[in-house]
Amino acid sequence: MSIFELKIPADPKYVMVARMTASAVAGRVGFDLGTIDDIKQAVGEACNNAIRHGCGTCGNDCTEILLHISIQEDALEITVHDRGEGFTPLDSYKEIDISDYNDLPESGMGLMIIQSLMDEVVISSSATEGTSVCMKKMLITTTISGTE
Amino acid sequence: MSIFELKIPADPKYVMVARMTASAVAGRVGFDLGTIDDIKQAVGEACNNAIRHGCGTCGNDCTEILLHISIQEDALEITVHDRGEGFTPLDSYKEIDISDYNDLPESGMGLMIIQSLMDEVVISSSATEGTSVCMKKMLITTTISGTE
Amino acid sequence: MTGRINKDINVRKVNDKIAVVNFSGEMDLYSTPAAKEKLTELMDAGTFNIVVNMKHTMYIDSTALGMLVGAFKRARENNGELRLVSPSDRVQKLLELTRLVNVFNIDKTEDDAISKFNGEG
Amino acid sequence: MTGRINKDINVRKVNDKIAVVNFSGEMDLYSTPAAKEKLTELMDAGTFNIVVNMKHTMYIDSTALGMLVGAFKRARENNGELRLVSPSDRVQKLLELTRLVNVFNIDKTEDDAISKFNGEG
Ligand SMILES: Nc1ncnc2c1ncn2[C@@H]1O[C@H](COP(=O)(O)OP(=O)(O)O)[C@@H](O)[C@H]1O
Ligand SMILES: Nc1ncnc2c1ncn2[C@@H]1O[C@H](COP(=O)(O)OP(=O)(O)O)[C@@H](O)[C@H]1O
Repeated sequence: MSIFELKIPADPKYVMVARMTASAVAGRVGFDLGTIDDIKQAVGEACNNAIRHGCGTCGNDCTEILLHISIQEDALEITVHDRGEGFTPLDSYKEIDISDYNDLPESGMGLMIIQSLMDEVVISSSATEGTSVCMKKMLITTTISGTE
Repeated sequence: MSIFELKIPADPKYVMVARMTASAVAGRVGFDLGTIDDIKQAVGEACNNAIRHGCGTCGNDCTEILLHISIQEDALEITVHDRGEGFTPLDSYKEIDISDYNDLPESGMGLMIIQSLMDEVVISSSATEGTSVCMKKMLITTTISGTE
Repeated sequence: MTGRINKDINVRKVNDKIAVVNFSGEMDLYSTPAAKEKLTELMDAGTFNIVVNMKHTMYIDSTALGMLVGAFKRARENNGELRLVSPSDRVQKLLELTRLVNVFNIDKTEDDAISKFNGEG
Repeated sequence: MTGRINKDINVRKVNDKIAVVNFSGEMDLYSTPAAKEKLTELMDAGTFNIVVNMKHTMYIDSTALGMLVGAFKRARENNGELRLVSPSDRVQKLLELTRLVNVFNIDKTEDDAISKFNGEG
């Protein structure tokens, strides 16, 4: 198992660095370009949240975001961690409600995008530990058994 | 001062990740494309050395490379660190000797390249601490005094 | 706003009521404030028919999408419209994922979009 | 060697004695062994006039440069030659920095290079 760690300042300017690092690892793992972009997107959304909701709203000692990336036997796993004040995550995030054109929501799409693009998403969050968004993308492996 | 840290496995396959991360930071700092490529090159050479000479030759507990990147007031500073067995660095590294076509050297270009491309290079190395190659690229700032 | 950001934003006034805006590169949490500023500037000056060309938008995150929705709403409230033009594959995918593809009118070319502003072109 | 690596290497045999090799993408510590293998294969089969086209080599590190020097030497020892063709700006910069620009013969096109192998073309 290969492990990568990246620490970046909790600053919108540097979310791109996290996206690039994750893309580079995903590329080396062998994902196709579309999947690499999906992973990049999910990492970008998670880092945005870490900055906007995590670090942005808490005290002084939360000025960085940590990415933990591991290449596992069957998956690429990326965890984005902030030491912000945390929140209570829902089980699943739905598409925004676009039925009323006069009242279209301008936010609330991030976690839905992450859940759509990644194969497995686990959010752990607490006021003391902060938030970890752990996202997995399965590696394409040949099916050994089964008829599908 | 903005600080980034990246840990990657000491594996040729993942040097590209270090290069991409360094390029991304350099891009955000505002360096032009040529300079970004120079920084990428220097980081690549330093990581290669960390893998080939540092980690490659020592015991088991040196399986990762650490990059420490800081955006300082006047410079981008990148340190590539390995916990390998170290070496005694020279003050300066010269171009390879190409006078004899029958005896052209096939190695020994890495540190020369790093020194040529970066504005300041400090190598600290010991058998216990491993090797740190600290490289600075100055930010272009307007000269305040002087007539040059 | 630094020069670096603004070089990714290009505004062309077609007339008093219509403008074309090009966003190139990456539209993210960092670049979105400058993009929003441009759209706000246009609307503050009374231009509510806005074409956003996304041919060269290589990445867009949810904060940038949200910003576009905000501009869409303001344009609409002022009897104008914000139309998108030739989104890159990446942007298209995000528009579909968020179902915003059902909100924005999307055209192939800037001229197509301009010709569709009702009677204002 | 995986498919991923080899798709960046393209070999074209001009005749028994001459081959053209294209390295695209990044030539680094990781991809160099596969590149070296290709050149070794050619020379093991008696092809010592080799054109290395570096138009699409976007990055080259010192280990890849060293590998090319090794191949250059072996070709020369066997009365052949390894010539470079249209290095990208990046590769050109590295060739100058290392002064290897004085070692390799560099041509503008593959045809130019092929025509220069003495009497072997
Ligand atoms: N890292 C985090 N720290 C604290 N709260 C978070 C974090 N990530 C998400 N949230 C909470 O979850 C909500 C939904 O997030 P998201 O779907 O990304 O939409 P948006 O960020 O636009 O509100 C946020 O409004 C916020 O309350
Ligand atoms: N990280 C390192 N750990 C141990 N030794 C090193 C390291 N970096 C460089 N060296 C030593 O310095 C020498 C010169 O390095 P370099 O100029 O990069 O050329 P090359 O790596 O091709 O020999 C190496 O051969 C090695 O002995």
